[in-house]
This record gives sequence, C-alpha cells and structure tokens, in this order.
Amino acid sequence: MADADRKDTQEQAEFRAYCRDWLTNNKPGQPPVRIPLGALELSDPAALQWLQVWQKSAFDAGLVGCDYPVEAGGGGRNNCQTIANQEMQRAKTPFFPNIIGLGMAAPTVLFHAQEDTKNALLPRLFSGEDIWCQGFSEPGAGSDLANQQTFAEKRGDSWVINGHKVWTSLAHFANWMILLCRTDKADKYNGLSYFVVPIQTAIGKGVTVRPLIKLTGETGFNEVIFEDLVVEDKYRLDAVGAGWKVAMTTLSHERGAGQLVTPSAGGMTQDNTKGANTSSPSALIELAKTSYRNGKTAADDPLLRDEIIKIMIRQEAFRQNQRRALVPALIDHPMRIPLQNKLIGTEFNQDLAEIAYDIQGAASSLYLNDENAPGGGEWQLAYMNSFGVTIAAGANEVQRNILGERVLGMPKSK
Amino acid sequence: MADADRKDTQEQAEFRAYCRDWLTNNKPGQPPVRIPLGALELSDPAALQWLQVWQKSAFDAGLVGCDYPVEAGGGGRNNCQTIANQEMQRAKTPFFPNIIGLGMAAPTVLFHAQEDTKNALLPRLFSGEDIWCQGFSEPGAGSDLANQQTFAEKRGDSWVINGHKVWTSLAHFANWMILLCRTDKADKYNGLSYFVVPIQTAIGKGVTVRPLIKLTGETGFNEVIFEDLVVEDKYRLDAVGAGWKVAMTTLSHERGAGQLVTPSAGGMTQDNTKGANTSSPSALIELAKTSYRNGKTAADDPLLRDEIIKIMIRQEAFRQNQRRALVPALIDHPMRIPLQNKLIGTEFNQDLAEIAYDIQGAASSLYLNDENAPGGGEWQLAYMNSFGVTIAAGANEVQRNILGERVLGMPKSK
Amino acid sequence: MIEQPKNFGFGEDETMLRDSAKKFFSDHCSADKLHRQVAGNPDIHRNIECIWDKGLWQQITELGWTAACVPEAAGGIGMPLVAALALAEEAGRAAFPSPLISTFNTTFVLRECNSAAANDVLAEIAGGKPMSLAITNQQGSWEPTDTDVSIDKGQLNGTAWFVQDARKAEGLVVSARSAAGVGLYYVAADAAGVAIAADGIIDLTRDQAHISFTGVTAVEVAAPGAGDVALAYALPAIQAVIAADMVGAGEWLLQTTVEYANTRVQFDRPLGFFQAVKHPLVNVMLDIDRAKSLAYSAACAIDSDPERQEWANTVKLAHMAKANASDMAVFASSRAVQFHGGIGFTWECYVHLFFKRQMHNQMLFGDARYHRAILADMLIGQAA
Amino acid sequence: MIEQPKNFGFGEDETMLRDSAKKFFSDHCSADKLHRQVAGNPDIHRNIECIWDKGLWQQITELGWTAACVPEAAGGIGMPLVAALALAEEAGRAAFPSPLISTFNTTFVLRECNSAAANDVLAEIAGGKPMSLAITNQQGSWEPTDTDVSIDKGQLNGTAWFVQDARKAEGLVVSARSAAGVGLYYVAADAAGVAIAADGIIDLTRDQAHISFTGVTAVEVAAPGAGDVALAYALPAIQAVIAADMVGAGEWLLQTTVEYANTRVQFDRPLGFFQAVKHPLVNVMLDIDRAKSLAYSAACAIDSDPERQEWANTVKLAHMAKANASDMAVFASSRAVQFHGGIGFTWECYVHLFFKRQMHNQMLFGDARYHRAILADMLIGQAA
Repeated sequence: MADADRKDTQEQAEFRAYCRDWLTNNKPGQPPVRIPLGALELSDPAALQWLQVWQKSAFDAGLVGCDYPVEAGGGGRNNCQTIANQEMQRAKTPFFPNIIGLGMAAPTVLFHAQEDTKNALLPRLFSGEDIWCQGFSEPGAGSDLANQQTFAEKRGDSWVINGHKVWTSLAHFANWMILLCRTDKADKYNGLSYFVVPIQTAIGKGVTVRPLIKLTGETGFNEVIFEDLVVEDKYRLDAVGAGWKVAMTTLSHERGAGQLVTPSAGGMTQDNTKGANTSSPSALIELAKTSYRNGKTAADDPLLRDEIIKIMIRQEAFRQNQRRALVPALIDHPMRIPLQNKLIGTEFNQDLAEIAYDIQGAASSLYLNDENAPGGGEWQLAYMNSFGVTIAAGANEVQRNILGERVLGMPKSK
Repeated sequence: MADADRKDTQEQAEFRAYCRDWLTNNKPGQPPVRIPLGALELSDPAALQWLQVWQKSAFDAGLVGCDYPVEAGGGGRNNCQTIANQEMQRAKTPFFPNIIGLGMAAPTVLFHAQEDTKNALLPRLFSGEDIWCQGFSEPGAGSDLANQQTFAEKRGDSWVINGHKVWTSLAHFANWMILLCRTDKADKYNGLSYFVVPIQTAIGKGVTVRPLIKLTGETGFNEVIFEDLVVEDKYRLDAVGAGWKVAMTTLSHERGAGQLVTPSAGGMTQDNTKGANTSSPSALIELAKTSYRNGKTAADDPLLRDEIIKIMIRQEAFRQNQRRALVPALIDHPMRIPLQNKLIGTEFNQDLAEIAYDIQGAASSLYLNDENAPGGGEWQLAYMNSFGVTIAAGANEVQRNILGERVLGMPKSK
Repeated sequence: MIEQPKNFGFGEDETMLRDSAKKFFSDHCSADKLHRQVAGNPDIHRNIECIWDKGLWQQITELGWTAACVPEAAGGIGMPLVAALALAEEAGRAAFPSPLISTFNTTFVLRECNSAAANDVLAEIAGGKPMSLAITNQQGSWEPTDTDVSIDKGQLNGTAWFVQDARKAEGLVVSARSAAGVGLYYVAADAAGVAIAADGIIDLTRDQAHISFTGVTAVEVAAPGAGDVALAYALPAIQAVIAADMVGAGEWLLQTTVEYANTRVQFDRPLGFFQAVKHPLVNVMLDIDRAKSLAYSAACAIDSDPERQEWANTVKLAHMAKANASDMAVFASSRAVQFHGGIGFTWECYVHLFFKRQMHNQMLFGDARYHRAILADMLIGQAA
Repeated sequence: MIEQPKNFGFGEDETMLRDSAKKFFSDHCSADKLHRQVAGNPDIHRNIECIWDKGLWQQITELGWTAACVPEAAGGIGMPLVAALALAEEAGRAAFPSPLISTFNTTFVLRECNSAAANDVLAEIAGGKPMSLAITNQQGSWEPTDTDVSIDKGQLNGTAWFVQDARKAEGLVVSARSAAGVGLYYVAADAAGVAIAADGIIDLTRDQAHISFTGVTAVEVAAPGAGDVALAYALPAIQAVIAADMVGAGEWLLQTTVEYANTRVQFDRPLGFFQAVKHPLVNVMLDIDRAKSLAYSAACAIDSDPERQEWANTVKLAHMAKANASDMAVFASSRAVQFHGGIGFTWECYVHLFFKRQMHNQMLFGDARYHRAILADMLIGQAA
C-alpha cells in the first residue's frame, strides 16, 4: 500500500506536497559511522549526534510535532504528523534518535504537565536537542508495573527520590527522564505519582547511570540509581497519587493506541547503513536468494518459501489493520486493533529474524565480527534483539491479558 | 520398533510363545457389521456383542488380566499383560469392548474394594460379560473433578444416591459404573466417596440413562440420572471420604501412569472393518498417495509431506518414550513420561486427522454418507471425534497443569 | 498509482446495507432457529438433504442483495464489492444456509464475461434467481483451465464436481473445454440432460453435488479461450467473499466462546481467568482481524482498479486474504470446540454448525497452503 | 529382526561413566564459572577468540572419554554409542567448551574407514588427542559427497568450511575429491600449508573456522570412493550425539527457567502460576523428552546392528532425533530468554550462553527442515 493510496484532506494534501518538496531538497546524506537498527540500540555518541542534527533539521522544517500546539513548539496542524511520517518513510530518511521523548514523553507532558513546564520542555524534545528516557521498570516491577518501589518523599516544596530503575534505554545519553514512582506505600495503584526529571544535570548529584549489557553484547540500556535526588514540584505531572493514570497515557501511546501520532522517520535502507534491513521480508527474500543452506539456494526450498510468505501475509495484514482501524464502520471495538500492535509488531520481527537462521544454514553461526556473515550478521543480531521488545513495555504475555480483558471482556488473570 | 525388539524374561518369553500360538489358531474372523474406531464409539449392539465374544475368548485363553491375582480371575503372572498386548497388536485383533472396565475399573477395584466384591466383579469384567462405565463427569464438574454434586446419603446399611452424571461413555450398554460422589458437603476433597454401582439392573428403579449425541452425529455417550438409587455398602471402595484418593488410582491408570498395564487388544486394520485406520500415519500416507488436492496428488506437495513427517516423528518419539520410561538410568522423574501420554496421544490423533483435511482438498467436504469420500469419510469423523479425548479425562489444559506442577514442581495455577 | 478511498469504499450506503443485514439475521436466523432448521437429524448415515428457507431468500432478493453487485447496465445496483463482503460476513456470522455466496460468485464470473448473454443472466440474478458455478473437476482443481466437462456442437458432456448449493441454484455457469479452449456456458438447473447427484457433506448449512451433463444444450456466456480468463479475473473477488464469510463465522465462534468462558466456572473461577483459555482466544481474535483487513483491502483494490493497472497487487491481497482466513477458520473452530469442553462436543451445542461450515469454507477455492504456494511463486519467484 | 536390549544398552558401565561426567561438570564447570571463562568480553566487535581449558581436557582424557568409543582393536575401550551420548548430554547441560563432540564425530568417521591408517589416528584419539572433521563446503552442505577440497598426487588443495573446534583440534580428517571419488585424509592441524582462518561466531562455547589447504601432504584414511561411504555410515552417530548435546542444554534451559519462574514474583504470584508461562515450559519438556528418546533409540539401533541389517531404520531414527532436537533447541532457548524477562535479555544472565550454543547446534549437520525433507523421501517416496 503506497502512501498516496489515501485521500488527504486539503490541509494534508498541501502539507504532503510541502514535506515531499522539503525532503527532496534536504537529504540527510551519508552517516559517518554505522547507524544501528533503531534508536534503542544507540551506543556510539557519533551516531547519536548525526541523528540529532537530522532530527533538528526536520523539526525546524515543521515535520516533527506537527499536530501539537504552537505554543509548545508544535505545528498546530490537524492530522498532519501521519503525513510527515509517510513522506519521511518514502524518502527513506534516518530514524529519529529521541524515540522515547517523541513517542512517550511528549503526549504525556502535553496532557498532564503544568503549562510552563510543557512549553519549556517540548520544543527541545521535538528538536532532539534533549534526549529522553523512561524510568518505569524496576528489578521487582517488570510486567507488574504498579509494583513500583522507587519512592518520592515530599520535603517542603520539593521531592526527594530514592530507588533503582532498570532496562532504561538511552539513559546514558538522556537529559530527561519520565519517572513513575511511589508516593504512598499503602495503596498499590493510587499510591503512585509521575515526574519528569532532569537526570543528566544530576549525574553524580543523586543520579547514577550504569550501563547494562544485552545478551547480544551491545550496550544501550542502563540501571539508574536515585539517592536523595531532589526534584522541584513543578516537574510533577498531574496530581499526587495520579501516577497510574498518567502512566496509562504513556503506555497507550507506546502501544500505538494513544490519541497522538508519534513523529517517526525511517526507511533508510541498511544498504546505506552497512547492514541488512532486518525488519523487511523483502530483505529476507534477498537473503534467501543469496544464501546457501545445506548446499542449495535457500529461496528454492519450498518450506522456507512458505515461511517467508506466511510472514509477508502478517506484514500486509498489519498494514491493512492500521488502515481499517481508521474506518469506524469496519471495526467493532475502537481499541481492538491499536492494542494489538505492540504484540503483533514485536512477534513479527522475532519470527522474521528466526527464519533468517534457517535460510542461512551453517552460515547462521556467524556474527557481526565475521566478514563472511550473510547480511553482515545483522539478522542474528536482530533475532536476539527481538526479545528485548517481546519482553519490554509489558511482556507479550501481559499484552495478551490486556487484549483478552479490555477488548474481549474476559476476567482478569491475576 | 517391532515387538520382539525387547529382551523378555523367561516367563515372558514362554508366555509370548503361548500367546502367539493361541492367536494363530484362534482368529476372531470377520465382523458381521461395521466396527467403529474404538470402544468409546460403540453404538451398534451387534458390534458390541461380536466384540464381547472375542474378549471372552481371549480371557478364557488367559490373555486378559494376566498380572492380576488368580482368585480375582487373573493369571497371576508377572509383567505378562504387556506381552499379551504386544502379541494381540501383532496379530491385528479387534479391540476389547470393555475398555473402561479394563483400564479404569479393574485396578481401582483391585486396590480398593473389599475382598468379596473384588472377586465377584473382576472375572466378569475381564471376560467382557459385564461392561463398565465411569460416573465422574457432571455438568459442573468437568476438568474440576472434585466439584462433585452427586450426593450419597447413608441410610441404615445402604446409601441413597441422587445426582446427574454426563459424558458417560458406554452407559447405554453398561452393567456397572464406577461412581465418584459427595458424602460431605463441607469438604471439597475429603467429602468424596467412591462406589461401584450396578446400573443396568437399576434402570427404571432410580437410574435413567439418556443418550447424548456427539457433534459427529454419533451416539455413544450419555447422561445418567440418579433418583434415590439404593446401593449396598459393600459396593463402597475404601473409606467414606477417601473417594478422591481412590479416584486418583483410576485416573493414574487412565493416564497410562498406573501400576498395572491395561489389557488392550487392537491393530485390526480398518480394511477389515470397512474404513481407514485414522490413528496411523501410514494410512495418512496412503491417503495422500491416492488423494488429489487442487488437482494434484497430495503426496507430492512438499508442505504436506513435511506435516506428515512431523507427525511420524511424534509417533516414533511416543514409542521410544514408552521404551525409555522403563529405563531408570535414562529418566529423571518416574512420572515424567507416563503423565505425558494422555496429552501427547490425544493431540497426536487430532493433528493427524487435521492433516487429512488438507490432503483431501475439496473432497474433505465429504462424510460417511458419501460414496466418493476418501477413506470412507472416516478421517473427518476421526478429526471431530478427536476433540472428545482432548477434552475428556481432564482437558489437555489440565494435563499441562498436572505436568507443570507434579513433574516440574511449578506452583498450582488455580 | 491508483488512489484508493480511505474507508475501503465502505460508505454510508454500504453501512446501511450491512446494518440491515445484521438486523435481518438477528430477526430471522438465530443460532437456535438455525439448529432446529438444519440439525434435526443427527444420524451419521442419514439421507442427504438440502435444507433452506426459500421464504428468506425471497426477502433477501427484495432487499436487493443479489442485485447489489450486478452492474447497473445489467439491471443491478452496481454497488462495490465491499458491499458483498459485508453481506457475506453477516451471512457467515449467521451460518446462513442459502445460495447467496454461490450467487455472488456466479455474479463475479459473469461480470467478467462482457457478453450480452452474460448480461442476460446477470439480470436474472438481479431479479433474485439463485445461481452457482460448475467449474471444478473431480480432482478438486481450482485452476480456471481445469474442467472435466467438454463442449462440442453447442452441447455439454461430462461431470462438474464440488458444485456449491447445487440443489438451491436455478441456473449454472459451467466451464467446458473444446479444441479452442475453455469457455463458459449457462444452463438452467432443470435442463434436459443435467443430472444433479447430491454429495453427503459434513457442513449442515450448505449442499454440494457433482453434476453430470449429457448432451446438454447450453448458452455461451464466454467464448472458448475467454472463459478461463473470465474465471481468473473473478477469482480474487470470490476468494475475498469466502474469506469474509469465514471472518463472520470466526467472529461468532470467538464471541460465543468468550461468553461461555466468562460464565462457565471451574476451580472456582470462570474459565476465561485461565490464560490457557484466554490467550488462544486472543490469538483467534488477531487471526480474525488479519483476515478481515486483508479481505476488505482485496475487495477495495478490485473496486478501485477497474482497469486492472495494479492487478498483481489485487491478486496478491486476495490470495493473502483467503490463506489467512482459511487458517483462522480451522483454528477458531478447533478452539471453540475445545474451550466449550464436554458441551462443545455435543450435537446440541450450536458450535458444531459453525465448526463444520468453517472446515468447508477453508478448502473452498483453495486452502491456505495452496494460496501461499501461489504467492511464493509471485513474490519470491519460481523455485529452481 | 535385530534384538535390541531393553535398556538401550545403557547398563552399569554406561551409568557409571555418565555419573562421573555429571560429577566432573558439577565440580569444574558451573554456569557461573563458565560465564567468567568465556564471556569476559561482550564487545560485539571483539576479536575472535578461542577459549577453553586444556587442563580439563587433560582430565577428560584421563577419565577415558575420548577412548570410550574407540574400538578396542584400535586401543580404545569399545563402549557402545549410548555412552558417548550420555557424555554429550552432560557436556551440553554444562555448555562445555571443548573439542569433545568434534573428537567423537571424528571417531565415528574413522571407525567406518576400516584402514590401518584410520586405526592409527583412532589410537591417537584414544590417547587424548583432540580432532575435528573438515568435510563441509562453502555452501554449508552436509552431503558426504560435497567438498571444496581436492586431492591430487597426495596433496590437498582447497578450503573446508564450518570446521568445528578448529583451533582446539590437533588433527583434522579432511574430505577431498579426486577423479576417483571422495576420499578421507588425515593431516596434523599444524602441518605446512594448513591455514586456519577463525570465524566470528555467536556461540561463545565453541570455535569454528574455514581452513585452506595449499599443497598439503596428507595421509589417506579412506580411499577415493570410500570416503563418502564412510561419512554416510558415520552420520547417524554424529546426528545422535549432537542431538544429545541439545537435549542436555535444553534440560538446563528448562530447569533454570522453571526455577526462575518459581521464585520471580509478579502480580503477587510466582510467574510459574501463570499458564502463559507454565504451559509453554511443559511443551519444552515434551520436546526434550521426544528428542532424548529418539537420540538414544538411534544410538541403540547403531549399537545393536553392526552388520547394518536394519540400516534404514537406524538412519530414520537418527534423522528424527536431529530434526526433533533442532526444533526443541530453538524453542527451549527462545522461551528461556522470554520467561527470564528483562534479566534474560542481559549478558550477565547465563541463559544466553545456552541460547547461543543451541542456535549453533540446531544448524550443525542440518536443521530440522533438512532432516525432515530427507525423511519424506525415505518414508513417503520421492515426490513427482
């Protein structure tokens, strides 16, 4: 389904033309270093910096935050972010590095922060000058998110925070964190509050960021430890005790089920970034045509052909699901498709990369540090990384609970 | 794996020779009517009668109950039932009709009944003269077996039984029932007691048997309603309140995990019984070689070939599991393999028959009443019937709980 | 690049038609009533029957359902294919016994014939005459060029197999081979030389037959060499409509099973508490949504592209829709029976009606593996 | 009909050997120690290393492991193959970094060569010399007749790919083609003209290389035309041994994940309470048991049938064992990471060591689909 296969409003059509024009004349060029598959895999500061420059130029051109209010640095448009996203995809631009800021922090700040805080933070968030991270997970609060132990204590006009966050992607680069924590130990859900916290300026002064190493060998996420960090009350979002409600705004956007469309660029092929595009079945077909498995071309194996087609059907269905989700006459429950997206998307990527193992046969043993690895070893890396997302943001087991309970109306499983 | 691929004890070797000799000289001959796939599908009295004659002749020859005590009608041998079973399988005999008697009632009666009751009941059970059924399931007690509502009240020396049993296979033919019921409403597990009940003689006098129709259109199981049925106390097994423990003896044998090997004949090919042997991958291959699917021979389709091989691997693994289960050095937990058998066996049959649908293509629409149906439509019948066993005797969801809890030591899921 | 409507072309008219279908089925075709109608005789060796309610068919035709997708030029309403899909989806949700789907499929084929004779038949369909296709050979091939019927000197001879709703149809479109290729021919179901031999099928909501033609005089609706082309052009619409029927039936199975799981208590909890029940049902839902999105996108692609400029994309979407829907149909049926437990295994539980319809649907016009194999050749290229 | 022992031939000697292996690994190769040993440098672009403990290898050879399956005539102990399986299973359970499996595989090939030269090499294996096979071409073919190495005038030229434990092996058995067919040749790993180019592999417990031979003088252990035959006869043993390694590693993954699920609390319950965790782990167990039963039955069939009277059955069992074990390895690994949650995604959690070994194992000597395709030709017959 091509981008233009939609009928635009007049505002959208004009904006689309503008975007296309701007993107034609403002190509980000070749990166000076290897760009990873996504923002969550960023570990090289040089890669980050190059991507930040790109995000800022896109923001300055009005392609980021299009539907946000003007006073918060947005474009004040209606349903135009999706147009900008389509055009950036079409132009095969690099992705935006401030993914957590754009996808989770921005809508949460918009809907729940005080006016001053909002207008102070959002422009630098959109431009990518500030990188954001998310302080939700804790050693004892993974899928059971409400089990927060990090504690914020009110002292005078400020809050003093102590606790331990884990799996914090991008914390090693982040200026700001969205933080869910406990303010009342007596009430699991109503005892939570939500803050935005300037962490980079506080490193060594109540904040410690320690890198965690993934099973792939990459860094990219972190532990963040708070020891008597003092945070001003103006950085609290919504009421004390309303943290769970605010977190739901964050999570609904994370799951693609929020009110606002996340600014997202991408589509730059891995040809440009020195590796395979491991989220694309077309790239898998290319791999199959050039890989030998047990001495034969993998693309000729009827069983692997069937696996590839199965996954292509899932990809096409995912696209058509997004399209149908916008047609009220053809959906029974407004959240039925949006709440599926995280589950479907992450399992798609996992299964796609798993097929690549069988396609490569013996060569699937090879990794990024082997010059003979098909596709540079990126498929194996992608398979391992795929578990990050089937686990994170509510493991997929929890996503299935959510769908069964909220959409199908079944009783809670816990 | 052929039967002889085992080293027999001397007793076993002699008994094997005896069985083989007897079976060579005592062939049951051709049935006069269609014999269904298994005893639980019996609905034609003529088929039952023919099978009863066969069971009695096998019992008279000493091939049934070989390892039971002589005074209970058994052969008093050691580990010889498995030899008789192998030889009956090899001789492709018909199955035994009294399957619930042999597989569930007999060991339960042996281990828990009073001596007189035991010796009175078992010989006619082994001979097949008495057919047995099982009164466990109720409308509100399926997988949750302990939720029994049928109530037995002690009045003088007897018990008065009221309640409603369902899914009772063979009740329409049965003389006896093993009955689990409640004797104390205050204690879920310790409030159960276990009886053997002569139901056929009580029909119209406290017992009503009503046929239930399966989704296949076949009859074969029933509702049994008790209204003030009076049962003598000698028919109680084990103590009042010990019903759950007694039921575990029944269930462990039903799951193939009991102390005693169930007498079982079988292997008579469906060629002799006017239909396909729908529990055999070889028969599936025959079907594939003679079926057209979308205009092509199904056996040439690489995807169906792979499905057939997958199921053949499961079949071979099941056989080799049984063999390994008897080698203490190669098993970690004594119940690990036996407790898998019900689950694996029933899903094997379901998946086997499901493949037959794709093999037959358009002709999979045809049923037993169509002369052009491949394999006489028996595969479609087998697929539908397969749900009977993935549901019955503790749905497979419950079987997986049992394995996770008893073998892997995981916490209870309920 | 063809511009497609944002809403799949599913506008107010289509929504009204669909909503009236919903009301029609809820008024006239409850599962309870359906069971009394078609499941009266469970006997496994019963005589082969053909049970449907012609009165309801009359009402349907008056509501314009058969005319919906007949072009205006042929006396129909000329609605887009997505309208037929909505009707098929509702029919599937009710497991409706009728020749509706067969008549739709015949419509799609005739629309591709571009002949006056075809338009005459289309006009009869618009007027409410039920029709079916007799285009499948004994080996169950869905290829447009395969047929066991031949035509010579205007007379049909041979047998067509797996004809759907054969005893409900009043007219048949038959594919037949001559030296010049495969053509399509119209015959009345009661014409001389037409012998309908009913099949004993599992699905209680349909009838099926093999039909032998012995010197049957027929009207040519597509010339030899043009008939298989017309069939090929109609196949994506046929696949999408059957997928929609499966989506409707799948949704009935899902919702009915969810309802049962929410009320049936075991171990002091409703079944739906247990993830062993909940998660597979969520997977059924995912499968249904995929199938539905693909089916409507295929239909919309057909509707949006009358010149077939992007025909390969249309064909792809339709194969994907049928493949996905077939797998879904098997899975949804199997889980519905399993999670209904003992009651699901009985004739009195309505689940079996839908189970059997889905197993029939999944093979109709090709099962999932068949469509994926075609897609593999399209999207990966022929294997060496 | 060959009579097979009831206990798979797994008697007292084999049990003792296995139990001593269990003790050895528990004393010397805890997961904790292993991680410190092989996972010191997580850098994704790290230099290619080959980490193993030669001291432990020395102990193993003293315990007689390498001699176990060398025939007595060649200076070995002559134990049945099931003994090697038990050692492989324990090695897999410890994810033991060593050339044990490669040396076993080389032993199985040399046993089929029936030459004095082969027996000389077997004697060296019995004495503790680690060996490996260089028999795979660049296209990763597992067929005995495929090789990229040629031999002419007693000299090897060409490259062998995917050589396991290449930098641990002191000797290599190389398959090479000449006009007369494929033969097998022994060369010392440090012979002139042998260039070992290490591969950057994911599995941290192995090393792998492609090895080029330039005018290397070699000792013939199987003549041209006999080498591929010897390889074909050795393959079932090789497949069974690798399956056993996977069974051991799978069991470690299962038990470790069960333990984690029983202690990790979420939503006020241990994870293992949830059927979404419990049932997949039960499925992992079923898969492991299938693979284990098939592997030991294949080994027992080889042990029981030296004359190869029922060779087709042996070949079948070995293909089944490897196919089942490969699928199990992928599934068990994937569920172990998933159910360990965030911690399972970290380098510090030992699960990744086994995950990576299993993904390597699953392709080694053919993945599941490869073996099933061969079985299809054997058991169904060639497709038209």
